[in-house]
Amino acid sequence: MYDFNHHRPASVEDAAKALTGASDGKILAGGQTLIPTLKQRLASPSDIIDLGGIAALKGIKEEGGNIVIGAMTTHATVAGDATVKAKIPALAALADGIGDAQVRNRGTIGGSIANNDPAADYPAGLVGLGATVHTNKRDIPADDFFLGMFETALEEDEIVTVVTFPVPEKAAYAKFANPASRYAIVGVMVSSGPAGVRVAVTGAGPRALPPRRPRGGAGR
Amino acid sequence: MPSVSMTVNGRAVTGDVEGRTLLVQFLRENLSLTGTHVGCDTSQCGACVVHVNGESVKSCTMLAVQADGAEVTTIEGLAKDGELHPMQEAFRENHGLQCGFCTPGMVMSAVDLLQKNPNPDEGEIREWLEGNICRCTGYHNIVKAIQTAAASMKG
Amino acid sequence: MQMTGQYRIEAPRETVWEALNDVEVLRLCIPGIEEIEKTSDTSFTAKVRAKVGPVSARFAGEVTLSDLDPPKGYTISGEGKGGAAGFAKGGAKVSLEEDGAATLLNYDVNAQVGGKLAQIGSRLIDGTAKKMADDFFSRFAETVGGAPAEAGPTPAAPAAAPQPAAPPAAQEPAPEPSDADVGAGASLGVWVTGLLVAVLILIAIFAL
Amino acid sequence: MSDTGIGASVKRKEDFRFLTGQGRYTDDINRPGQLYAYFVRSPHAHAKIKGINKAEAEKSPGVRAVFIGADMEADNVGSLPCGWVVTDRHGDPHKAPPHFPLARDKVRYVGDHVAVVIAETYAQAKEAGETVEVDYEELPAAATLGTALSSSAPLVHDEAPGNLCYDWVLGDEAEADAAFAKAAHITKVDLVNNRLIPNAMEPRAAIGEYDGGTDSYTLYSTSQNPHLLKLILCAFVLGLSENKLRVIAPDVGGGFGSKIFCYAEETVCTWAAKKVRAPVKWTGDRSEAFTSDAHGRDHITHAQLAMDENGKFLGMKVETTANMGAYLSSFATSIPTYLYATLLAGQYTTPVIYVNVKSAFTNTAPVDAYRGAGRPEATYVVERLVEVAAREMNIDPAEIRRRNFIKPEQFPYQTPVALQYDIGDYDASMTKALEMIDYDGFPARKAASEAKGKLRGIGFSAYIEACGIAPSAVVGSLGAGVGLWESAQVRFNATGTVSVFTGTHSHGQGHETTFSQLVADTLGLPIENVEVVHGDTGSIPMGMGTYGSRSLAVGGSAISKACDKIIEKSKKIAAHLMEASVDDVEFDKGTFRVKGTDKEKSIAEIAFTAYVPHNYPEDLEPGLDETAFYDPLNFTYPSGVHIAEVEIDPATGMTEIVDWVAVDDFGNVINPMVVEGQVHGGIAQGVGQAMLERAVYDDGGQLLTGSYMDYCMPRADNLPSFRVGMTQTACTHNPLGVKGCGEAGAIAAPAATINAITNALGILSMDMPATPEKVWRLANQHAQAAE
Repeated sequence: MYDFNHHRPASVEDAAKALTGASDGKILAGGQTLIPTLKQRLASPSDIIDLGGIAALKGIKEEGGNIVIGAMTTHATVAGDATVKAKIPALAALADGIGDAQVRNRGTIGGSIANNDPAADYPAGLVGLGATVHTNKRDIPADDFFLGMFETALEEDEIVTVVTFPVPEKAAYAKFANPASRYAIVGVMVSSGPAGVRVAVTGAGPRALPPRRPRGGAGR
Repeated sequence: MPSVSMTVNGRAVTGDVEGRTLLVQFLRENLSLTGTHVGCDTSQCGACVVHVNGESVKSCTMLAVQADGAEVTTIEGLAKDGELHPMQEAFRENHGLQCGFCTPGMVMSAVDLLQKNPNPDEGEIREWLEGNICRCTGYHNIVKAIQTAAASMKG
Repeated sequence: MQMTGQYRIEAPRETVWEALNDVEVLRLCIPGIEEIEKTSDTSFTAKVRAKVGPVSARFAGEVTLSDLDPPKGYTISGEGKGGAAGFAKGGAKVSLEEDGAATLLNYDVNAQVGGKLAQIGSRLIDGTAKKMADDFFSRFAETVGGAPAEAGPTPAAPAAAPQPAAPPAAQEPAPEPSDADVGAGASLGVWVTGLLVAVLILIAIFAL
Repeated sequence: MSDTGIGASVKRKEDFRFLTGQGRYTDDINRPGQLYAYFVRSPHAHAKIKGINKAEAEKSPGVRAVFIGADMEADNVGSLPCGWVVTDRHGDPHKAPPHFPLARDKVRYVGDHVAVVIAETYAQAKEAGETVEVDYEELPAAATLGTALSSSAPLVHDEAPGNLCYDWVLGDEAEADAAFAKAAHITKVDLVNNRLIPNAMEPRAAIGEYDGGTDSYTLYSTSQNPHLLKLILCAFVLGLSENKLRVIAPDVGGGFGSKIFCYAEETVCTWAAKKVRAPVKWTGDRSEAFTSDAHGRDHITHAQLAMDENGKFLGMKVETTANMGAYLSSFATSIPTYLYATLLAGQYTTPVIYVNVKSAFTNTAPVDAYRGAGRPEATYVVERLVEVAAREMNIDPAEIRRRNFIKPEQFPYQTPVALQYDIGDYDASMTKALEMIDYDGFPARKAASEAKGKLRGIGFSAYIEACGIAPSAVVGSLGAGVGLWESAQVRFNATGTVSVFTGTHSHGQGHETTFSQLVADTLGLPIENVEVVHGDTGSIPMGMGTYGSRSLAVGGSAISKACDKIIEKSKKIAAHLMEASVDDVEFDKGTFRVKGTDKEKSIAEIAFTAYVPHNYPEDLEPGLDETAFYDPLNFTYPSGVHIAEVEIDPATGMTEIVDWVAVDDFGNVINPMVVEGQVHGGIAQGVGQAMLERAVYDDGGQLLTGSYMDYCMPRADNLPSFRVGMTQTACTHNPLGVKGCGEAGAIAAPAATINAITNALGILSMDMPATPEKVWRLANQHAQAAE
């Protein structure tokens, strides 16, 4: 790993400031992708802005019929959360299938979606459930958030704060994991809820997307 | 150079580290706690699993600065007063280890499993161990050991 | 890996040909370009910063033009060293066809990655190479043709991956059928199979 | 049987330190003033080195030295040798191009060593390493085994025309042709034995140290055989006096063959320690392990079996191409020849066998022994052939095996491929395995699976192994450059405890326990009083190390012999102390008695007087410390039958191993718990090969499966619990009656797995690994064909 300046801001505002101030800053959320990349010396950011000290970014609540999940909430927390399990069990199941137990104890929803790995689970979860990504600047519907392979609508100094999920009538997530990496070879989230029937697929392309011809005539 | 303070195996420790210093490096190099091992560089093998604030994590995929202020338990901190933890004892009893290299991470991971699920069935144990690779045992006796520990920890 | 594609550029072939040889145009179009310098009529050196998700590697290398057949096309090839990341090299055969007042640009890209990137990132190489090629040619088409380019994908393999919703684009990175059994995205077959099965499972769940 | 004696499942003595984080692996060791080495490696599979500019690296912070091949050449450092000469079909030795620790003119695989940077911290060394500029002229690569021997393939070494290392035969082709001419049926199979990466969980590491005061070196290394490493380094590579190098292999985190060999890194660390006058430490990371540990397997084989109308085997012909990689690793040449072709008789009376093996150089990592080393490849050929033959002939797979088994009364049995099996009872293992799996109940289980929409299959593997790698005379006649005996020293301390020094090395096998059991049981001591010491050439007698399931059969026999010497010497002391004739002294369970009297002395008392010999006569030598060397008469031949039962979901191609029965004959067993553990681990590696693992290089020689992201290691949820049973025929030629058990599972499992999967799918063949995608395709192809 190349060395870097480490920042541990206490608020999102400070984090954004640190990010703007850095010549080549990088946000550290759970670090389960970023740290291995740094270890392999495949990136050399000047500054690491660690969101681990911002308590406001953690936690899950139900609000206005939505499930609201802080960006720094770990996969294990989502997987084990009673509210998520009751309201969107498919989302809990999705979180429970990411990586392995230790990765789930560190990896976060915000980190996962900001990274937007083409084989990650959460992007399909967000698109398939019609979620909204909230940042320090604006609200972005999931459909507009994931742009391409590792590309999101996030601007340079934009930080994901919260993700809100409308509660569907029913939903399910199924994935075929790569036997080695356990990333999704393909993962599909299907939901039926306030936004109609939604289908999203991860792994089978550069980003999570609805399939070209959703079966049974379902569409957005 | 950032300074970090944490409690490791019940002992308060402080050290100067670089931002890039991994938790596992801090444990092995600064604290000479060499029971935690490094077996891969892509966060999959689990030889480096320790507990941070009670939860199992891969200490090779966490910066030392991220553990600032945390309670860390390593394999060295599991046995109390020379008495093996029931999980360690169960591994010994069931021949759940051979070369011993993956063992510290395996044991720490297994302890976390029983914290979360005190009564796991074989399938749940095997699934939980997805983040720990053992090349020696074929996992058969590791699974048995965890079942034994679960039984003995229930009391 | 290999990939092909086609772009329709709203400009006459001569204009397109000149642009293909214009360092300034290339500077505008090569994704992540930091430096480019012409070293002869058919060669230049370049520094490119390739960013793929968390990976950010600088490649320095040389680009040469060969098989020049003005204004019908050329072969552009290059190799870049990326330090710890390894190396990348490849080439593209570019041919220009007149299509009324416009030009059809066909490309046939052959790319190879070596060292660390190949060793640990093989699941992402094809998609990345495809993306970078698309980025380049779509920017090029836009720069030269003025308007967003019109894509006419001619997939090397049946397009299995979902098509993107919005232009500009050639086809999405359809992963090449490859010899690797285990890499995510290693095999087209796995994707298609896996996708179908996952969809079937979900339909079954919903039918309950 | 006592609860710690021979035959008891004694809990392991080594476990306490491993379970409490007190194991001491090479990377846990730090030497005062140590520096760190980072290797600059080739990113190209094949390239000329036109120049290396190390000026910037040398100026980098913390850097003490940067060395390249020319620096080693200037010091007359030699080539890493291959210790086994294979003589080809024309009587010529194999092609042995040089393998320098740091490349000189060319690099020949991705990961090949180009330079070493030595700095005060590892980070400094690595950072400086990135500034070493190597000017490569890239060359086309011979990356795949399938094309390496073609006339158009690029040449890996000028010394090896056509990339051929050797073209070797065993058996008489004309006799084989004659047998085939008489056949009622001939079964043919084409097989690929997939290339594997050993992946011991502890990456290799080394610390080289030089003591200027005594002009001597110490090397800490993750070695399975420290003495052999010392010998090779001194005699062949570094030109040191053997008395000036001490090799210490402390706790080693698994080997599986990959840590037998003498590697560039440990060579460089040892050499460089004197150059920089400081200890030099290198710890490999997993990425380096993937590219530069010796890989395993990698064969392409066409095999044929001739049978009469009753399925009785008449002859076998096998043609194999084996991959050597870019350079010959320490024992590479012997694996696809003497450890492979000689096992092709299997458990059967096939009268004529003809084998042709061509070994090829390719621009890939060296290939050498990996768990089983040649024998899994042989078993895969034999047991796939037999299975396909059974299906083609419509004979039950158990029955066709029984018809051809060597019968107990035929031992010792001389095979047509040079081995003489001493003993076995193959039918007994088959019978027990069939009972355990409830073979009669299989049709009902299959029907039940079908009712759930699943395909169920059963697969057999009746393997034989030649292990306990020895004897010296035999391996010497076959070209080995070393003797393959083993040593042991049993040293009584004055207070009655015992230190046992063994030339074998334990890296997971539990020697500290098993050998203690053996000694405690033989000498009648509490097991706590026995300490086993291994891994330090400074304290143990010269020994050959651990591989080829040799430690107990050869090393344990040496210990047994040393114990016999101890007893013999003790009898003399006892006779003196009890004023009796030596012939009247009897030994039983730790006590010496004078026949017909009540006089007795414990062995501890004897030991005490041996070191406090206040009244010894002149002809009685003090001390109780005996060394023995043991060179066996033959290999040992463990055998067994493994049966796998699988269930396949044809909708997904997912295969679940629903049952696994292993019945092995390891002869006498010292510690059944340890033996079963070895079987479990072996099966897991065999199943890994059959279903998950495969090293893939692209056509340019880039390793695409270079991390755990792409190389699929077996994990707990890929495997079932195993059911292990045993039968026993005691080895006839070692004092313990033991055979080897370490490799059995890895040898048996691939064929059992593939036989079960192809059985479920109703097809004859498929290549490993049986990934869901492949299985899904075959399942659906089959379904379509059946419609």
